[in-house]
Amino acid sequence: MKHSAPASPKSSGTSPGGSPSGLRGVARAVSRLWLVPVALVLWEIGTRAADTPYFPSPTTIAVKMREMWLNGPASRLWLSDLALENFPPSLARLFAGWALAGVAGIVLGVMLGRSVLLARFVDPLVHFGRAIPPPMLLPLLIPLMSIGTQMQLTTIVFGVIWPVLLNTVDGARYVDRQHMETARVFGLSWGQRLWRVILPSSTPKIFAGLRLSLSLALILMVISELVGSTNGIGFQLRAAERAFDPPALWGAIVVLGLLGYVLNLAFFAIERRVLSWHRAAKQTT
Amino acid sequence: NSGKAATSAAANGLEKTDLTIGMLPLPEVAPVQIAIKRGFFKAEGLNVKFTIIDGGGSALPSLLSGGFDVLHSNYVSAFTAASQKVADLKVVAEATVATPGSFVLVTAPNSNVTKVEDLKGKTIGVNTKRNVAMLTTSVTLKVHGLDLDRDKIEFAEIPFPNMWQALKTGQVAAAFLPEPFVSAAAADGGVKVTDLMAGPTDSFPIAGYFVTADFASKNPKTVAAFQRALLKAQSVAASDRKAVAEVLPLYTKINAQTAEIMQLPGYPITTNAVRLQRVSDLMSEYGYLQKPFNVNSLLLAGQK
Amino acid sequence: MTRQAVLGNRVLCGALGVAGLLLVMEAAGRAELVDPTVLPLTSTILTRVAELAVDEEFLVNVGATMTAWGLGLLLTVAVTVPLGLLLGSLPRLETAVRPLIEFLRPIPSVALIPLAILIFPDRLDLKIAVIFYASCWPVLINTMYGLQDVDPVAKETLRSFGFGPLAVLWRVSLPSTAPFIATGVRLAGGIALILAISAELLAGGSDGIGAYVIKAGSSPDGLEFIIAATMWAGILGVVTNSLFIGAERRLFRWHTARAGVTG
Amino acid sequence: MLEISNLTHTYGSGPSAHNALGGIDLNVSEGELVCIVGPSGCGKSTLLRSIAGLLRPTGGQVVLNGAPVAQTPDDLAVVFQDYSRSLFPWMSVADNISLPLRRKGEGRKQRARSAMEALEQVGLAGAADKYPWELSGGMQQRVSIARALAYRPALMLMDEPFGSVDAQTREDLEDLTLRVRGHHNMTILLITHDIDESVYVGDRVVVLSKAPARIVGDLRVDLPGPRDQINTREHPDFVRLRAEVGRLVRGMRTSPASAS
Amino acid sequence: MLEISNLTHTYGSGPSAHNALGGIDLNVSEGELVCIVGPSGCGKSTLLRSIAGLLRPTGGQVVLNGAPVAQTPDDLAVVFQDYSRSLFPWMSVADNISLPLRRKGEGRKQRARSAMEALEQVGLAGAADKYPWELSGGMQQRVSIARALAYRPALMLMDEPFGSVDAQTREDLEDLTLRVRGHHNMTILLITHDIDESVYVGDRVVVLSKAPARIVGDLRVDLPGPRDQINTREHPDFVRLRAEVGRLVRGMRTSPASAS
Ligand SMILES: Nc1ncnc2c1ncn2[C@@H]1O[C@H](COP(=O)(O)OP(=O)(O)OP(=O)(O)O)[C@@H](O)[C@H]1O
Ligand SMILES: Nc1ncnc2c1ncn2[C@@H]1O[C@H](COP(=O)(O)OP(=O)(O)OP(=O)(O)O)[C@@H](O)[C@H]1O
Ligand SMILES: [Mg+2]
Ligand SMILES: [Mg+2]
Repeated sequence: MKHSAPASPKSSGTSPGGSPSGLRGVARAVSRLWLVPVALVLWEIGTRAADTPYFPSPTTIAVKMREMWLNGPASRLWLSDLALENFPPSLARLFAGWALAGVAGIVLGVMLGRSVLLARFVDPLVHFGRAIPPPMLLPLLIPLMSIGTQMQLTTIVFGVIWPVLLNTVDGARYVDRQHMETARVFGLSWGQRLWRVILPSSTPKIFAGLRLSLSLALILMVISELVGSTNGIGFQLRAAERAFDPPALWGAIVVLGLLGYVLNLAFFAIERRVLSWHRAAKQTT
Repeated sequence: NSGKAATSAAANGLEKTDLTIGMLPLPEVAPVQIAIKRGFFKAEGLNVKFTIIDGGGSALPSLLSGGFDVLHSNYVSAFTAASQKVADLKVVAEATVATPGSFVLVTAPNSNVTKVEDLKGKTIGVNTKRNVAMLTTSVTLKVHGLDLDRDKIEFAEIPFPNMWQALKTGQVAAAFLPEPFVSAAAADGGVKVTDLMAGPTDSFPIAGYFVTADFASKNPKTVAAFQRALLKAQSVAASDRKAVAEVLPLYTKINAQTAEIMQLPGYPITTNAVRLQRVSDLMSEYGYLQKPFNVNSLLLAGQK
Repeated sequence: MTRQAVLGNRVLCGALGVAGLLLVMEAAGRAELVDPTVLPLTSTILTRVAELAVDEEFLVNVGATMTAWGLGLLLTVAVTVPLGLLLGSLPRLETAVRPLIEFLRPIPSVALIPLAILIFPDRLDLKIAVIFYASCWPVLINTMYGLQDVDPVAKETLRSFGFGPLAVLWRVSLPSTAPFIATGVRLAGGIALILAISAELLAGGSDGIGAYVIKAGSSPDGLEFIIAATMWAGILGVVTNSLFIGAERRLFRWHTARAGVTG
Repeated sequence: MLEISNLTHTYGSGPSAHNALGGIDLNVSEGELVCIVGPSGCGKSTLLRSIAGLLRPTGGQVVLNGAPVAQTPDDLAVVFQDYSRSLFPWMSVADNISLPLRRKGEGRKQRARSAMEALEQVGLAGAADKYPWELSGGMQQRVSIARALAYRPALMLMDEPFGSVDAQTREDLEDLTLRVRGHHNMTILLITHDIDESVYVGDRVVVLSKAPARIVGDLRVDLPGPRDQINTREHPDFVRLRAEVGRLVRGMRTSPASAS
Repeated sequence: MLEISNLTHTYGSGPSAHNALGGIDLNVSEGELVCIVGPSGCGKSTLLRSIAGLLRPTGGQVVLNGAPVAQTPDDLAVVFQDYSRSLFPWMSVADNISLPLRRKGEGRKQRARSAMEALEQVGLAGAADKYPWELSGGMQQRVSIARALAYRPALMLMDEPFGSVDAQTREDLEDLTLRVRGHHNMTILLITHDIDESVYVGDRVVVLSKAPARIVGDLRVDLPGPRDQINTREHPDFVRLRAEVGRLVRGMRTSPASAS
């Protein structure tokens, strides 16, 4: 690493010397994104050379996507009715499921991480649940809840909670002994230990889990829309598959990828803020 | 025995003797099992193995990539794929046509849906959208004067093994069920609303065996040998219910008891272009195909 | 047995936890909170689970699934850990590759399976490829996050003795990240199992738990077997996980001891 | 206030077991400042961790204000030997200090004031908003002292608290400790390697033997009046005591017991 | 061998920037042992890290054997102030020591032998198979000294290496350092807070001012013959030098510069 000095949390994020000039912003964007056009060109060349209907070229996919989702009026950001009908419900499911799983995963994770006894009783159940493929839950879910939102959310939560849970358990369990001892010695209350010591010290791991589960949530969103759904990106993906329409199928895949990229970018921004102490503290020059 | 098969294969001049067939674990493909069990394939010099698949549509890539040589698929999927030019397919043989009572619209006991007209504003369970289940259900609804959009009838995808659960818990008001699920539902109080294979869908062709056009043109003798053996088995199955019941446990979880009472599908011994065209025509009528599709392009030279 | 002995026994505690849940579920079924014709009684399912344990056909299927699982996971670890170390220690490369990674990560393998079949006609290859695609992410992300967690003083120590970046990576970053990577691998283990079965479910095949489930789905009585097979997926998850845990406990004694975690 | 009787501790078990404490008996009365010296690795930190309830000793017991210590007792502060790992890297220096004060029921403002005051006392007024990893070793150590002092505990355990600061700062901190102790009637146990320091700040100096640690000397320090860096250190009693402690510590290193 | 010219370093930027080194000029010739003393937080560790190439100073340069230091120079060993974090918890003590020896091309057996020897020298022969976290603070510090000594570097940088051990062990380690230095003609920079120690082990004592650190004194220590804990410390030159260093260090604390 060639950074001249560890940035303090206050000055982190922006480059030294205040706001980046336009030119530097461009340079940064280029350094971040140069591989994208390269990959696109390679993809185009590859698919054209292969010339199989299941692997349409990116341009074909783009045309199809435009036709499906981007032929609306400018006032709606060009989104078509089809897009407006399918994207928002999917996103709502995605966020609701992810948030629920995140909260539940962190809460349960801290409990299991800190209570050796509880962990002993519950551990097998956790790992049992973790290994069950979400699509195979159907026989258990149908009798217990109604098809639609309830079942979709359950599927998403069930599928994405594990990375958060496991990473939180790990983070909470392996808090530096000296930190826990300090907390004990100074008689920090249960809540203080949780909020001031255990959680901050586990945040790096929790964030790793949250980041993993964010992408998983997209995947589970698709899976949850495969059964009993009438709209959504996953529903469209399934429909394209059924209609043997590879460009539409790939279109849905690309949307998922783009969505994942944007979500991760946002997540990354938050993480940079929350974990600034961590980066700075662990930086070597 | 294998030595004999090899010599006869050489004598027949087969281009390929080892075949893999991808098929659903349904009563429809009983003839394949009969042919394997009774050595019909062997006699033709063929060594046939089968792989269980989950759906003709999702297994199609396997046919294209050479994972399977022959694919058992419902016509709706296959015709869609062919008309979309995703795959260049040929029908080797018809697998099944519907018989009365083998595909039924069912409701739970005590349901307030007793006739098709009651389905207004309701949700109907099908195993897969855009397949034979949804097509024949739509046709039946239309026959009864219902319109999907106007009467707000929806379809929900639910796998067959879970359909009864969904019916009993009221997730769907009615469900498309094939045999042996129909018999099982009836045994638990399920109510038949209507037979789906009547009128325009009477003796409706359900599924067939497909190869890629490329395979067909490269292996004409193998394909012919396969057809001969299969047709022999088809006629056994069509005439001898015991023979079917015998092989079902070999590749399905249908137990002997159910096998005896369930309604079997029809096993045609010819490939009938007119019959198949009916499927294609209904598909274009109901918007499953963007433009009319002539099934002749799927037939092998000898079938036209 | 004394209370101490019970509470101190990991296996026993776990078994008690499972038994407790099963009892509650059975009671709910018996009290008809859930219609037993809709969801079979827990005891019925358990009978099926036991039947499957001695069902040779099923065991062959389990073997097939686990083979794919093992090979897939092996490939994942062998490729992803070095890759994660590389990306974690070369920030420039990481920045360049990140858009691609973040684009690829959320693409559901269920959508990719039909496409993957075209490239991998062989079922085992397909399963391994799909497992790799889905389970590499936890390993990759955890490796990269773990690298950020390495104590800078430890790294500087080795640097000061004149070791190059590679040596620092190998001798400090890797061992101190190892517990974090292990968590990633453990996560990946679960995902790999899910994907092995999902691939069998979607692409079919002549063997594997997923193929068994498709077959069971051919009949209305199959539901119990499907649920029982699902239970087996869970049991396999518990078993493989405890293997991982056991290995971790051996390998990372230093990690546990430093955190002051007992047991 | 503190009664330790026949305290023993063994780390691990089997052939690799290590017997760290070999039966310690020690009484400390309220307001006393007891210094503990002994060879490196003898078991001083182990003793301190037992008193703090951070370690369950394998034998004997610690009684604090009449009650046996099982959990970490109330109203206790510890300055850890490994100070850098005992500060929370995710909090600013001021937050590190004021966090424990919540328990004392101090309000937000009051806490900030106490933290600032403690930081000034250790000469770090300017570092309040920094993070621990932005500080030098000695500064981190002073932050952890400030945290303990601001807490004003009834019992304070200090494990080589002044090891990483320069001579002048060290003297200031010694005097600060004495002053705070006087004001708030704290009981203090202080582990140190500096024999002069032990005599200068201690009311008593307890000398431990090599592992397994036993008490080989318990000297009362009766130096006149308020202590003072220049005069006290020149006092003949100081010189005598220091020599005596030195002899005891040194003696331990060559005693037959050390062969184990 | 070491030439430092106008070395400056500023941590961070903007209003929270901290100027740690304010222009250091220092030449050290081969085989010399230079002690560096200065108030806590002045910039000693920063200076040391710049020499080790672990930190890119914001100004000036460090030239070692004629070549400017950009990367970590060859044949260097550092004893870190934060010894507990510089030992690898996943390795036994012996492995911690023998790891750097790989770079010296020593064989497996030879490495084990060197490690054992170094451990014996620091009085930890019995701890070879333990893990760092099974050791007391002082023992950990000695392990990290042993690691540096076993490496036999041409240049050794020691940041308060004897801070956590008892007086007797400290003296032994001081003598050990002097002995090893003599045998292998090492150049050593040693940071310490103990003024006596700086005079006892140093050929020169360099005194730094408060931040931003500048050199305010550079005293040559010309004590006769091989040093000896009893006689040297009683030598009048020793007493004089020690007082002088003491004055310089103390002076710094009250100089106007410290108000910053
Ligand atoms: N990573 C950092 N970020 C910001 N400031 C730092 C950082 N490291 C050190 N400093 C500041 O630089 C100054 C000098 O630190 P340094 O560690 O060199 O002191 P030192 O002389 O070694 O002190 P001590 O004797 O206490 O170890 C201190 O005031 C400290 O606050
Ligand atoms: N976690 C542990 N596991 C095993 N042995 C340990 C552990 N902690 C300490 N010991 C051993 O116990 C003995 C006493 O350790 P302790 O930390 O109490 O020494 P100390 O007197 O504080 O030494 P120092 O002055 O060097 O800090 C040491 O020999 C050490 O090796
Ligand atoms: Mg100690
Ligand atoms: Mg320092």
